[in-house]
Amino acid sequence: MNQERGNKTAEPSLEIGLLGMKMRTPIIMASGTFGYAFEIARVAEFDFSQIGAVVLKSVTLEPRQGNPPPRVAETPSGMLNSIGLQNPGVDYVIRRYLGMLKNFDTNFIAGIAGDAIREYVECAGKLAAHGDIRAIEVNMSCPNVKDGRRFASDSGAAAELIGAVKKGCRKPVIAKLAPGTGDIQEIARACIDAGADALSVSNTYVGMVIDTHRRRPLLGNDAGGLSGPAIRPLAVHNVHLVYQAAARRDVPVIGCGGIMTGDDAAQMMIAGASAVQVGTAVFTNVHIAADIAAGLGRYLIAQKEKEVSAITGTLQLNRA
Amino acid sequence: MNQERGNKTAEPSLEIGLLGMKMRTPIIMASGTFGYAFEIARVAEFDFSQIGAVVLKSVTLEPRQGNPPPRVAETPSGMLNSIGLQNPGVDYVIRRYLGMLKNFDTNFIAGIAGDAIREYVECAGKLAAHGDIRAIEVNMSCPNVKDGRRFASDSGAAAELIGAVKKGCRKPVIAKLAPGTGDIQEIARACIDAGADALSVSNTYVGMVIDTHRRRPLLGNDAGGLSGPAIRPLAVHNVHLVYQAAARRDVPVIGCGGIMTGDDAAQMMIAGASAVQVGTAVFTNVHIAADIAAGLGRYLIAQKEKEVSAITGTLQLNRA
Amino acid sequence: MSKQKPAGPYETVATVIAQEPAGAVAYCLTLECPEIARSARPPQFFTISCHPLTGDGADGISLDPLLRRPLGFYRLRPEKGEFDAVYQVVGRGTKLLATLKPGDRVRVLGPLGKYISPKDVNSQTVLLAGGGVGLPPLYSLAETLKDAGKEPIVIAGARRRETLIAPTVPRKLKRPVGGRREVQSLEPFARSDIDSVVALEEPEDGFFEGRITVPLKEYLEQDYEGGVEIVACGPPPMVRAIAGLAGEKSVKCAAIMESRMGCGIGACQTCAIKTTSGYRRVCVEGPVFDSKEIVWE
Amino acid sequence: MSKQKPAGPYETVATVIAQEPAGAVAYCLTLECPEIARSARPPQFFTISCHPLTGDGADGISLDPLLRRPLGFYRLRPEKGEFDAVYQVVGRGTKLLATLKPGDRVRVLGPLGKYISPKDVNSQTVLLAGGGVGLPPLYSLAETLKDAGKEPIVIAGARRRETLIAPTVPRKLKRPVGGRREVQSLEPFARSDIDSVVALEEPEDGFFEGRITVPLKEYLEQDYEGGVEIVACGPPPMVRAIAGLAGEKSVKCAAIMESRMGCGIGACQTCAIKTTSGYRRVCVEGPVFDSKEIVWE
Ligand SMILES: Cc1cc2nc3c(=O)[nH]c(=O)nc-3n(C[C@H](O)[C@H](O)[C@H](O)COP(=O)(O)OP(=O)(O)OC[C@H]3O[C@@H](n4cnc5c(N)ncnc54)[C@H](O)[C@@H]3O)c2cc1C
Ligand SMILES: Cc1cc2nc3c(=O)[nH]c(=O)nc-3n(C[C@H](O)[C@H](O)[C@H](O)COP(=O)(O)OP(=O)(O)OC[C@H]3O[C@@H](n4cnc5c(N)ncnc54)[C@H](O)[C@@H]3O)c2cc1C
Ligand SMILES: Cc1cc2nc3c(=O)[nH]c(=O)nc-3n(C[C@H](O)[C@H](O)[C@H](O)COP(=O)(O)O)c2cc1C
Ligand SMILES: Cc1cc2nc3c(=O)[nH]c(=O)nc-3n(C[C@H](O)[C@H](O)[C@H](O)COP(=O)(O)O)c2cc1C
Ligand code: FES
Ligand code: FES
Repeated sequence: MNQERGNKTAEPSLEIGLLGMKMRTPIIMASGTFGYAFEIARVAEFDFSQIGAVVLKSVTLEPRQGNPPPRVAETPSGMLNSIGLQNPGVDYVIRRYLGMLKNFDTNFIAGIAGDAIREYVECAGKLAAHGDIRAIEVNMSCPNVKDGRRFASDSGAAAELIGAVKKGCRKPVIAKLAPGTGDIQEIARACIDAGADALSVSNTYVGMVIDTHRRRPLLGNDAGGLSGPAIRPLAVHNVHLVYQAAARRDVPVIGCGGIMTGDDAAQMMIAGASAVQVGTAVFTNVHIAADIAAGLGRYLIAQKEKEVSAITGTLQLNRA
Repeated sequence: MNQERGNKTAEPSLEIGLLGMKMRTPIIMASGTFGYAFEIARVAEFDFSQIGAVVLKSVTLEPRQGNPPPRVAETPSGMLNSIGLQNPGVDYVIRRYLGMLKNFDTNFIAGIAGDAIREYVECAGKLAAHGDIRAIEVNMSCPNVKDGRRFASDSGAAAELIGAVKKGCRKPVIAKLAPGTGDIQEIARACIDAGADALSVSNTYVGMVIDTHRRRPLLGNDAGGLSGPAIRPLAVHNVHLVYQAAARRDVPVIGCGGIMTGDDAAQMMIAGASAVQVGTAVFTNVHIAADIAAGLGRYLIAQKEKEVSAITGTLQLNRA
Repeated sequence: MSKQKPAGPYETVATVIAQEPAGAVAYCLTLECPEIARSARPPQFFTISCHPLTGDGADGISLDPLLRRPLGFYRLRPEKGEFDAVYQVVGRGTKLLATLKPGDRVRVLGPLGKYISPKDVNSQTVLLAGGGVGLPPLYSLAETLKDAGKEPIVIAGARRRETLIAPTVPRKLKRPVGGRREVQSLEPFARSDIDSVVALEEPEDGFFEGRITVPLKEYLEQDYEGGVEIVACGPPPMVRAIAGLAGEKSVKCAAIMESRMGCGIGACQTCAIKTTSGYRRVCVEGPVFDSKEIVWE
Repeated sequence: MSKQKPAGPYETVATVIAQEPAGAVAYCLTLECPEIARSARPPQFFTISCHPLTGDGADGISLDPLLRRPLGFYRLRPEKGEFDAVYQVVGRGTKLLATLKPGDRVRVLGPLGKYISPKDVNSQTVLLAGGGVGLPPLYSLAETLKDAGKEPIVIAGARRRETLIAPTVPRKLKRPVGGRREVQSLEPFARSDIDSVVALEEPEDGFFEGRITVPLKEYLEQDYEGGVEIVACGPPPMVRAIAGLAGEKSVKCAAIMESRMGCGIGACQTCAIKTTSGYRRVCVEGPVFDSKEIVWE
């Protein structure tokens, strides 16, 4: 089969292996912007074939009603969100949503969040037990809940959390880091030491938009997380930093932040990402994964590369 | 005089007092984007009347040649720069440039940078001795020089630096903080304790753009500092955080990051800034200060405020 | 129309056919997009990219502003594969929409949200009350109701005649109200032989004086054999006032709600508004809500 | 022209008068901007905002891309207060420029940088060598030199005839070169009765074959009574090749350099390029440099 394909066409392969998953592309839909997959799958002729995996919206042990609206503020080339982890709780999600996943031909990663380590662990255990969940992504850094950034800003707390989740679950664990909260390389190393199987870099950046007319923050929750192309240069830099820490340990990095095009995805991979996550861009085009995959494919042809994985971490510094 | 003006017109006043300077507007031209003032003053009919003050490009004790080009990479709604503090050194600047300042009707603040505390102190002493320099802004955070962020990321180092500069110079000292390097409130408090007379919040955010064709960073120096509207929501949030730490101590905050319009300036001031700095926006319009001032004036009229200083720190949180 | 459940929403590229001023403050945009034109049912909506796409690819030239804007349907022409949307310029996105010209291509997602199916409307008479850019979606809704044998009556409110989205014409009302038989009516509705009255805050001949609740009250004091209910669409304070009056009179009222959106399709929880049963998504559970369920803030 | 030093650069708003394709790969933009049209001297340049300004104010609608783009002057019409600039679509900014239409207003800053004053040119003959969008600025420069009594000769290089920025016409050279008297010449220069020859990498009748250095070498082998020097403008590798040849032949060569810019006016040190005397700003010390001083990387 594989050989046949290899002979038939000179098209480069976008396929990668990640955490035991076989992914048709390195493109992962980011947590929180793709719901539980069925919402967007309703779009006519929606096609999962260019989506390597989906991270489901972060789930908590108990239902959460989320933050008061407005929950979005547009910013130059980006947006702030303050959803506040609204979700119906892990049991409901498993009972009502996960059953649908088998209809969609891709890999699924569960996203989890919480306040206490115990919540994370219990949540991870329940989700990991589901046959269609291939890995657990630990959202260590939600800017929209009280104390939400603690696990991502203190390497001790980070290690404790990841270690606990890892112990309580038999599927691969991805630590999703947060930016702007101290030395990201140190946190990355702590997560790796604690057993993280991969690192997602990264979540949103905390920001605020003020409605000058009312002299109040535009968001109901005052501050929110900045995402979209505005943060791309920051995210690329952080991916590169974390890759320097993680590559030596053979832990894959998943790059995330502002990816809209194949070139953006290539930047992330060259900086060190084995795969990329796409969030906000879905709001501009639900079929964005296919466009990004096509762009990546064209890029590989131009670079005469046969495999997308060949570009990971190939950045050459000018000042090296 | 003042009374007469007060009677003649219902126009709100943009005048503020800051560090002993009387400023016609709260708009300060940020360091590094306005050179040593004479370059932009060459523009026909250039008008300083809407500029409250100018921070001159950061000066170092010895001349610096700066970083290899390219030194700018455009990013979505922003730009990275990696100038690397190119400047002819403090003695040359004093001898050749500062003499021209008296031709320009505004206040001047000297920006200083360095590697060792001794350099900063010596530089500050020389500049502060100049009659046309009203204050010293300490760039604690240049992302474009080796170890450039150390002073801004470690509250002990920050305090040591500011304390030393303060001791060595008889003019007010402004500490210019850097974002994304730990707990900005803690650094702010350390600077205040060490004697900072004001805080500028903040400098650029470290980022990277990769030229995928060559698989190299686009910037000659690999990484650079992100500025422009892309960072505005992050800067507004940081200004608000620092204001919470500084207001109690009566230390004014100067807001900086992505300001393009009067509304942007108002956001910063409502968040807690006594004055604002405008950098990248100058590249889109050298007369931008006049536009921002006009916008601020219209805003004050709409808000029925008589004095621009009345809006500083008036943010009401939704979740308070 | 077929009885099939409308197919899922479409993510596609539409072509601008025309763009014309609509009244003094708005624009009417005509898009060619057969998938959406054929499947949309009022008061569903769609989202549209602010920047036209570039010739060669799917991506726009500029990344700012980033998000798509939600708009309702004014007129649907399924047979031609076209539809019209009327919008007001309020911020940067709509300012950019106003620069679109025939031939430009835009990214659209729709139809989105719930629609009002005439067969689920129990009353024979439906008072469609609204203002501003809330009126155009009421037009396609009125047509649908009329086609299904219902009696739609439109009640509009505006500050001045000039701020109305459509011109007015004198019309003899089929169902006189408040002692008035001949009033100024909205031209598009009149052309479809649908009654409409307008309340202006600055009084003028042929118009009701005051807020929209003034004529609405008059209508609610009449008798309707087949029953009456309300659909409200317009600026939030107006919708709230209408809902309040409906509550007082115990008349059923559907409120068409607005909210800032991310995905538009139920995936992100961005568009939540507060209801008596918790946060609900305008893009999926709405835009139509029973006004009794809205927790006004 | 007056002998006064040109006034400082102007920051102002220009109006788009026209926009036409220039060859197969470029556009010619005509701007009305009397201040700049009257004070600009080749090969100075100006910077232009990518987005047109909105009707009501000074700010554009979109903040992306943010920076202005530097462009050279093709034709200056000081008496009409207009000038033309020719540009190639290479990225997002120039893509946006290509959407400008007559009546649009854009923010401009200029004229910027140093110019070549004919009286500082010691040689009687000046070989203006370049390619791509480097040719249009050489046009205004050639006119200036000719007006001052110098002999400008243009040498162009391109891959194919189709990638030239201007059409060619047969012309009898005033000063035959390499045994050729009649060649294909660039139409705008021919119209101004200025000699030009073109080298194409894909051979064709009436053209030199090969890189631009092929005809340049021929020219440099001739004798020039009043002396000869070179001005090079075009893609960096071409400028470098020209500079290299000039160095070999010990002919003075002015290289017009490009660099990414921030302010365009000397304040930010963004546009630095490496020279034998350290980093130099293209926007102030340039865009014209003595090619001997450039440290090519
Ligand atoms: C279901 C629905 C249907 C709508 N139908 C119409 C219509 O037919 N005609 C019309 O003129 N307007 C309609 N609106 C409102 C329209 O979407 C906003 O006026 C528009 O998004 C404003 O964009 P802007 O960029 O000009 O404003 P900005 O203030 O610059 O927008 C900033 C952000 O806020 C969002 N936003 C601002 N105002 C609103 C609002 N009132 N509702 C939702 N999002 C908003 C924008 O989409 C954008 O993301 C509808 C809104 C919804 C939710
Ligand atoms: C003094 C000078 C005169 C010029 N004259 C002309 C001219 O007459 N006609 C013409 O077509 N081009 C000219 N150029 C080049 C022109 O400025 C670039 O092609 C243009 O800026 C590309 O913008 P973009 O957004 O399409 O490309 P992008 O790659 O999207 O631009 C990204 C950023 O890089 C900058 N940039 C990219 N390429 C160049 C370049 N070659 N030089 C400088 N900055 C660049 C852009 O300005 C922008 O800030 C000149 C450049 C300089 C410095
Ligand atoms: C509306 C919205 C909701 C999000 N919710 C979550 C979430 O529940 N869990 C999580 O880990 N990340 C969440 N994120 C962050 C994204 O997964 C992603 O890390 C971030 O948006 C940066 O990527 P982008 O620029 O491609 O959007 C959310 C982002 C957005 C915009
Ligand atoms: C080209 C460039 C050069 C800069 N040089 C300096 C500098 O020398 N010293 C300094 O303190 N800040 C420097 N900055 C940072 C600005 O002063 C300002 O803090 C930052 O750009 C954020 O503001 P903005 O978004 O308005 O540009 C520079 C910024 C730019 C864009
Ligand atoms: S906008 Fe995403 S759920 Fe409604
Ligand atoms: S572009 Fe700012 S110095 Fe040249």
